[in-house]
Amino acid sequence: MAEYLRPSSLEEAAGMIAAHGSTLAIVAGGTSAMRFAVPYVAYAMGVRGLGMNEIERSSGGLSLGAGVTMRQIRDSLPIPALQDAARGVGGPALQNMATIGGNIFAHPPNGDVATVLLAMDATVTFFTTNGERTQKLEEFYDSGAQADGLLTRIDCAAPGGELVFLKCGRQRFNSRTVISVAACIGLDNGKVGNACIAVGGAGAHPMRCAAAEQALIGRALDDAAITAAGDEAARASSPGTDAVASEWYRRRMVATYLCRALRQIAAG
Amino acid sequence: MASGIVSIKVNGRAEEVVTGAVTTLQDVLRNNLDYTSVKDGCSQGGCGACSVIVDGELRLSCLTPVQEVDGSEVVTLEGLNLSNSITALQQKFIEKYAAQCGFCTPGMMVAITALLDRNANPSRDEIAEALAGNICRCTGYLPIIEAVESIVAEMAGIAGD
Amino acid sequence: MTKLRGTGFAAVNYPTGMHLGGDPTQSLVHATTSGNFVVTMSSVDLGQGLKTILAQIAAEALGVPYDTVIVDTGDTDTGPHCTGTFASRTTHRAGNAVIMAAEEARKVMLEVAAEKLEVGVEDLETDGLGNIHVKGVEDKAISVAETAGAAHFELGRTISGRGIYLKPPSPMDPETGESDPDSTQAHACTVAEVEVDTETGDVQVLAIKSAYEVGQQVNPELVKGQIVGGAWMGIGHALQETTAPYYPAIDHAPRDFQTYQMPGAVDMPEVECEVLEIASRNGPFGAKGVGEMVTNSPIPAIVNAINNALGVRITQIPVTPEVVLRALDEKAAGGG
Amino acid sequence: MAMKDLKIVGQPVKLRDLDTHVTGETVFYEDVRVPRMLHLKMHRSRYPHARILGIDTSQALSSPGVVTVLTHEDLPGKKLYNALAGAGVGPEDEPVLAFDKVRWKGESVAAVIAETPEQANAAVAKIKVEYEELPAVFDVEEAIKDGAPNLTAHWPNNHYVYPDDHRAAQIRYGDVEKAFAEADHIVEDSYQTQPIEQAPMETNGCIAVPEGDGRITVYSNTQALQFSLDVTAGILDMPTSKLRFVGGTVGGGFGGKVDIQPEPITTLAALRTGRPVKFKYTREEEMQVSSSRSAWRVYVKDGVMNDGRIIARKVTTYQDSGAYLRFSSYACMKHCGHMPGPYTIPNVSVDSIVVFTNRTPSNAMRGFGVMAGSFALEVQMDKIAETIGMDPWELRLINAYREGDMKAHRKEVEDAGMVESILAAAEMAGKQLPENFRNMSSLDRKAG
Repeated sequence: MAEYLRPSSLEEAAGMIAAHGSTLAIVAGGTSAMRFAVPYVAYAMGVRGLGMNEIERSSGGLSLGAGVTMRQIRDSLPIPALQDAARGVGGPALQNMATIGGNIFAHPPNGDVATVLLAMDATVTFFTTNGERTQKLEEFYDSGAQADGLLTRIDCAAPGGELVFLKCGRQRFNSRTVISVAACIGLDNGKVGNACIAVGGAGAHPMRCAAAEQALIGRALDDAAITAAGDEAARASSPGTDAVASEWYRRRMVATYLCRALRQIAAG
Repeated sequence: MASGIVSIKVNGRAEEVVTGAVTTLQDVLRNNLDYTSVKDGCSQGGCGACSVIVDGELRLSCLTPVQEVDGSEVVTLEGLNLSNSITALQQKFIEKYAAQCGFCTPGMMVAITALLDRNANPSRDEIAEALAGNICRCTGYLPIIEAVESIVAEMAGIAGD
Repeated sequence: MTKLRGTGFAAVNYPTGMHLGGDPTQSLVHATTSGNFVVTMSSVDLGQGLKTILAQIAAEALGVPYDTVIVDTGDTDTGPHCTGTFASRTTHRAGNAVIMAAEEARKVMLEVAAEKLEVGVEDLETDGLGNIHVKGVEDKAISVAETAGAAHFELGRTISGRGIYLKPPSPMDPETGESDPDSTQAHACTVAEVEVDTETGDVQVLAIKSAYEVGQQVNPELVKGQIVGGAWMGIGHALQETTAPYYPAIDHAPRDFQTYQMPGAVDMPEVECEVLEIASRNGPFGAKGVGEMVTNSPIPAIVNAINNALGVRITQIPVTPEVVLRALDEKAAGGG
Repeated sequence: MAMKDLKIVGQPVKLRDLDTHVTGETVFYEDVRVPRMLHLKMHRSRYPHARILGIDTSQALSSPGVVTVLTHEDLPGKKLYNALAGAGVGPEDEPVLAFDKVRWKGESVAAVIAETPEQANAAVAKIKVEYEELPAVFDVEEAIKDGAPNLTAHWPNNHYVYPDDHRAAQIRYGDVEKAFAEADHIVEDSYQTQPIEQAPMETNGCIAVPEGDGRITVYSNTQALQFSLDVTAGILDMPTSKLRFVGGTVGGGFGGKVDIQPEPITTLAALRTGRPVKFKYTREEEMQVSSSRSAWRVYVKDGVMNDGRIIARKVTTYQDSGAYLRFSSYACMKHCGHMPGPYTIPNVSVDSIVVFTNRTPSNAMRGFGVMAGSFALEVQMDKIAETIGMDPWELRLINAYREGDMKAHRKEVEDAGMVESILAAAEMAGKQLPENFRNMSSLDRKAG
């Protein structure tokens, strides 16, 4: 059984991560780590005591401590897409525990909140033994989701357009994710000015979908453009098969749900 | 902090647990302290049968390291039984036949208590959503929802008097 | 987004008792000296309310108040044999065993009361409220408690009874299948209304309406509890539940409640039910069994409703969203 | 009609255990407090089909906290069992602990008994089993083909053998082939169900406690106490007088607790260690290892007249038993006897066949043997209605059995209520039926 470590500062936590490497599991809310990581490692490091649960707002943007829970997102954030994503994670007890930081590291197809954060072009900040390091969430995932320290903070600017999150699940609440989509679309004179599209459950981690974004930028948000974006997203997806849904179904739902999200935005 | 002594208050009583290794709150409550209302339905965070209240917040004790609740107040159904506020809810459960095998019931009682603490007048949909983390394999949920609706209506009636 | 609605129904029958019989259950009943009655069994209550209905049956057969009946079950050192709680058998088998034991105990109780009241046994009746009185003469009476005390302390008699119910085994003829497999049959007809999303394949059950014919109900609220709980499980079976999602392959078997799919509280539609009572000739007070068929009737009703909504013929369960979409694809391609 | 003059039967008295359910004071087997309790965890097969070349428990035995490890060599009695052997069902085909082969992924191989569950788990991982993987078969119709991988010599063709060497439980009533030739329509289809988990909220488990006088008390959540006691005594070759089973309050069953899986090995562990031993299935074991509801494949062929009368029904069913028999031969007979459903059909032929595949053995679940039959027949009834262009309600009412009708297994219908149930449901659904249908009853016709 893993030895339980309780760092009292970020420095101490970063030191423990550096010292124990892959033999250490980080326990924030515990909802994933306690089941999938802690039983297989020598050290479990609890970070709840480090706080990191502040929500700060500045000029429309947000700075979220990595320990902010799903419950806090539901209760305190004025961004419906994030609230919707948080609401879909487990039941009330789990939402009181699960953190936004944990969601970024969730095993696919989970990671609904992270999918929205990708569509918000969020950045993540790690506290390492060499100090703070900030990078785009997208880059973090693209570089293999390797953390060299403790994830402390997620920052995002105000959404650059209409932001919608949709989740495909088999139950209305507390459903394992089949796939999820988040789209942030800025319309400029009836044409798509900027598009930020993310898909969850369609690969090893939530991913931005540049091809779908390109299919929209500069075009009117009409049926043809929406269908094209859906098709691109499905093509770019490489989902897995599990007990809940097959690869075939997931790929199809990526297109279906992205189209629904975009139509919702088009309808205003 | 590294001493391995965890101090918690359970149902109003101060307790100390000595452990250096990861130990779940569920294990401590059920097996060290004999609070057997804390059921072990899955130990995976999937069924809600082990639900308890930590510092006023509903939690799954099976996924909570006891070290993470050091200094906290923990309430199990045994603790709720000590207050009068749950009696009316329990009576509604009995009236509505809202339990059959009874294994999920302690977790349900705790989850409903937490719901009513947050929202004294939940709608039917809010009640159903609040039960999303608590699985019942016997009743089909409807009698449970009806029991909660009925206690809500009764509370509203009392408040309106 | 297209959502299509459909209605379907199904009619089912369900046998009571283990197939082909040979599944006995025993019961012992005895009075305490203060007039309570202990029903001793080793039958198992799974939550369906076995202890409750056995107490009701015992109270009815003894003619004593329900609250004075204690059901002591669940210990093989003290309880006589029960084959087990399955096959919709316990109400019927254990219920009949309890009646037999209770009637024997009642006979002694009335004999003792007759001796105390100095009348004939045939002149006595119980009021179900704890008294035994002379028929038509309310005030010529003795309480059950006094009777029980007198039996023990004055007359040296035990107010007790033994009961068993056995449907003799009926082997199946290997060639023709000729046999007497069941004790009685219960019946149900369930109507399901569904809405199907043709883009996602999601099926939402909007309503379940059922008529159940279960013989005499021992406890109508417990019958309803089975019907509602069974409707939920039937919805799960019809749409979601499997341990082999890609059957016959064994891959991707669920390991937890996140991956084993069942409807949630909020996915549950209203369940309307009407219960008919056509007495079983051999059931306890005419009761049949209800615990199992409640899952059986919603399943084909839901599948028929989906087929009705979509104009396809799905013949497998669970009807997952993927099954729906593949059926629609096949239909669009001009297939069956 | 319902009985008159009942005082308490028929009344909605409250459920007896509810008072303690709502306070959490109900005592389930696991809530019994026992001092010095040990914990049992099972090492299980990783393969669906493999020959066992060797089992090495030495590292597990020296693992911290381990008291003992049990393999097939430690069994005092039989190595193979079937729970219904006492009722004459055989041959006994299932290893208590695997020895020559494993036949499904998750099969019990060796039990570790340790001071804590964590120590038992750690030792389970240290058991080394050398396997030679064998080809496996998962489809019922593939399994009974010539040349399919054979699971066991007990079942040379991977199917159960009924008396008189029949491969199926069968019904032969009237002459279906003649009737098919006379029928206006032939309606055929096949129906498939998948394995389903009973998923009681309380997983299977027990605590076996040595009492000092040579007896063992087993606190169990079995659905059948004496049955579990008898089977446990039989497997361990011990007198039944040495065992006491205590239970009766169970956290849900649905058929999932008639299996007698944890009790025998836990009782043996208590005998060997002289200490109380607990064996509780994890949720993952409950999902993967405990018996599921069988998958069924049902072929139905009906001969139907233009007026809606079904004059012949032929059913061929394959029940996917999984790797061992358990209660499948019983369920298949029940399935067979249930056909042709709640309808009076003068010519019926049924073959129901138990097939063995390399999957988790199946067993009882709510509606055992009947659920898949009802599913297949009632979806088939809609196909018949569509084929002949008849209202599906009328089709069922025309064919529903009446009191006194002869069933295919040659027993007269008693206590009939199918017609009344259909009519009541039609009314609830707002279905308008013609008057001659509305006036039907279960007493209105005796089949000639």
